[in-house]
Amino acid sequence: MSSSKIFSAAEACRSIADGATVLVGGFGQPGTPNRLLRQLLAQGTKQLTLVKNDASEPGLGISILIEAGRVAKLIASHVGLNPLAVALMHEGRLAIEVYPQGILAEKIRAGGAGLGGILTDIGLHLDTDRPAQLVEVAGARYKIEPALRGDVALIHAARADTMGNLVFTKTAGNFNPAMAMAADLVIVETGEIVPAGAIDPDHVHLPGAFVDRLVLVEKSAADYGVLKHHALQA
Amino acid sequence: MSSSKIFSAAEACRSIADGATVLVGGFGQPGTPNRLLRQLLAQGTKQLTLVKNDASEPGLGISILIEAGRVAKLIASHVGLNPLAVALMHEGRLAIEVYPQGILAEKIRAGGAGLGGILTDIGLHLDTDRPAQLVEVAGARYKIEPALRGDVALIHAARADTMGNLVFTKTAGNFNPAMAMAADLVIVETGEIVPAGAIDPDHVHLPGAFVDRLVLVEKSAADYGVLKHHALQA
Amino acid sequence: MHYKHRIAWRAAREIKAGQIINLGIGIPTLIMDYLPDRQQVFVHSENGIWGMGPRAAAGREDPDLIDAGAAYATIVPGAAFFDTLTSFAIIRGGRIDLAFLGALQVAQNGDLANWIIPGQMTPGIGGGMELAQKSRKVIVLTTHVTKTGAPKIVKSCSLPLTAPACVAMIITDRAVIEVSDAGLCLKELAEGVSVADVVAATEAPLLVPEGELPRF
Amino acid sequence: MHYKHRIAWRAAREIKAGQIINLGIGIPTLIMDYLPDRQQVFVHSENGIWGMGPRAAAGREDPDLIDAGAAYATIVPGAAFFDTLTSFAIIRGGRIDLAFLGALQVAQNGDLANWIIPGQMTPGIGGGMELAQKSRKVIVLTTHVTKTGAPKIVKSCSLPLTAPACVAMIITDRAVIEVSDAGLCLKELAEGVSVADVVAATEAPLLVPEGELPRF
Repeated sequence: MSSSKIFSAAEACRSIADGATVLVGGFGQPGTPNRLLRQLLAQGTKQLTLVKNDASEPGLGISILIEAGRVAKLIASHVGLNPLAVALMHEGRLAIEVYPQGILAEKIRAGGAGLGGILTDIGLHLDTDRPAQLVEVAGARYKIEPALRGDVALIHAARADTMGNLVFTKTAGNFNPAMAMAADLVIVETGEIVPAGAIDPDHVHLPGAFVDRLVLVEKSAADYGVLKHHALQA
Repeated sequence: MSSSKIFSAAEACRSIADGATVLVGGFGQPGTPNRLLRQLLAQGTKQLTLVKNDASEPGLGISILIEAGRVAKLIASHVGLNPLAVALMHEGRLAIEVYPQGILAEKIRAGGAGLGGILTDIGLHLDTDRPAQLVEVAGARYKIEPALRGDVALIHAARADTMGNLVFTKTAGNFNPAMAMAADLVIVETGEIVPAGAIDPDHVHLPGAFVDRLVLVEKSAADYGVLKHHALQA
Repeated sequence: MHYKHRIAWRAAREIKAGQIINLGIGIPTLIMDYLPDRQQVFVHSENGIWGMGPRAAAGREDPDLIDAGAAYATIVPGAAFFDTLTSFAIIRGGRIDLAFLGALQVAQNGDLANWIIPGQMTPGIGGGMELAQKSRKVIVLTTHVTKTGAPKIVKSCSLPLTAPACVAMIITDRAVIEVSDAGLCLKELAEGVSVADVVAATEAPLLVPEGELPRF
Repeated sequence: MHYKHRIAWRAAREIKAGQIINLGIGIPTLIMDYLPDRQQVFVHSENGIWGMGPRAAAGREDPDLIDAGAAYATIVPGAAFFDTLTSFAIIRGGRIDLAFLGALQVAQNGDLANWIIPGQMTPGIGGGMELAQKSRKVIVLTTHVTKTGAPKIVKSCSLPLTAPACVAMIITDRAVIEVSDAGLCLKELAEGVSVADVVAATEAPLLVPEGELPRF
């Protein structure tokens, strides 16, 4: 906890090194830290391992980094909405590792909560390229899923106070709370920063104890607006 | 989810059988479902395994069941504030199993989240009567802590809506959210039940999907008021 | 009625008052239009909603409120929002009464394959594996055969499984089939379809009860 | 000043602006009265507070707001409440900069024993084990010897450990001692206490620097 947590996007992201493992919030566009991702693109950071639920859609979210060849590896739950990412994968230019969605979230949470991992029976029937470590507990078989942490987490919150307490909204929470617990450096973009005490302490979704840097962003229509192709036609 | 979740204390607790494992919310008195515990006392339920952070204090919380000889085993994190429980333990009339506080919470959460357990390095140095199952993951040693579920969870919430969505307050949340995920039958006492839609969906601490029965309670001063011995003297 | 809507309409009749349901991508999302009583059925969406309503009307979209397929959504009174961790705790904790999922293949023992065609379609797993394995009841909604006419209801899945022995019922454009300990049991026929049509389009053996079958 | 308050006052001087601290039961709770700048130090309480304030004034208690020792508490502006899971994720995730804990014994390598005297005192573990093992820095606040005069700073703990090699500093009613790779190093003396007094009351060997030691 530094005496002021408020940074510009450039200041906040400057220390993100090539080759870093970066946890990125968001499920589709809601909760995706688009402004911080554009900063990574602008500053040229490369050889990244990104962890995000999905591969975003072309031109949006983490796809701007994937398209620019900055991503060596993507750890996700599905990439179906991004044909560019799938094509790069088939060309061998993007490594993709997929997990069941809730198990990916649990691996990240375990990292954040200082656990070594979790035991799960999901996907026990699968042969994957990842050799699974199996254990038997109370007569049942489980797969060990090791904890997953990032060097950095890029988070989008609806609102923050100056202490770094965060509030998420609607379906824009998704992976953000888990990821904000699980990185050495936690950078949060938000459209609104209010004074300490302005958020009811019972309404805080993630305490500022986890948050290192806050970036106030203007939410552009292109990155944060309604995507017409997912809307009903009038 | 039944069509109405609202029950009297007697109706809600009637199906709790002798020998049941019961998860009980609360850290000290805040968040402790005192009214539901008094119902268990009144209806004579016995040979219980209780899981609570602490043993409560004499005359309060779960201590009323311990004192009446209804508790065969207590799984807790500490029992220091209850000399009656400690005495019963030394007399061999109450089995007590203790875990580090956060690990107890994680075991319960694992049960609620459909996991087999967690891996932790807390207390690796200890010899306890419980033989630990050890594993090595990514070069580090961890103890397997199996998931813990209850037949029943007794929960105290500050407010609920008719759908069972719960709001906790201040330090009265504590173990309640984890326990409300981790039992086959989840019974919640609360001082206030509001119509569906009256709680902002972003302010719900635990979704009603986990909640089976709601009991509206009057919060008596004796069970829910300020305990003078923990207050500063005027 | 388009066949997808007929499947969704028939599927909605399997929902009981008070149930928590999850609607997978594709045909299952259409069930929203046929819910028996919206006050009594709570729709879970794995991206963080309990109490999801219909799709948002044109011009009424909220960029922060989507369903698991990225379409703009709405909520009903009494809904709750939560993060991915809580959402999948609901699923893996066994609180989903009924999940409707799509399929690439279903086997006669209820094995489900719907997430990957190796070397061809690799969108990833998403939430389907956990829904298939942990929901109290899984109903598959699918076309009876593939676009090239190959049967999707098979003796044994050739594709990697989403979850083993998880499917309780299959509703297709041609039939309603129950998965029982004795095997697949033909329960209903779509209008204009004969028992022989269904048997011919199904690789797995079908138990066909005597007498006239109900139509849907 | 009572010795407990002197220990707490001295301990507070170890806190840096911007740190997240946790105050264990006993003497550590007294630090709250001596915090350098309340706006710049955030106190974590394992029962679910980040931003705890002083104890509640008489008549101003809230039955739902206690500290980890069950005393009625207050909060400062910018505080957050959360459940036990989140609270211990903060601890085990390494977000506590500085934890002040009590002790039954501390060994020369920093081993801490403070949770059990087998067959005698068995209150249980509470949150101490996780705080001791995972806080970035642990400072022990304790009387230098037991009520019967036995040393608490020992070569090797005879009591079961809370956590191995976790203590960085020991502040007692007689001295401030640092745990270093070379062993225990005497850094400061309480008013009216001599080096010889401290060495005599300490079972573990002490490194004593040349020259006058600071007083507190």
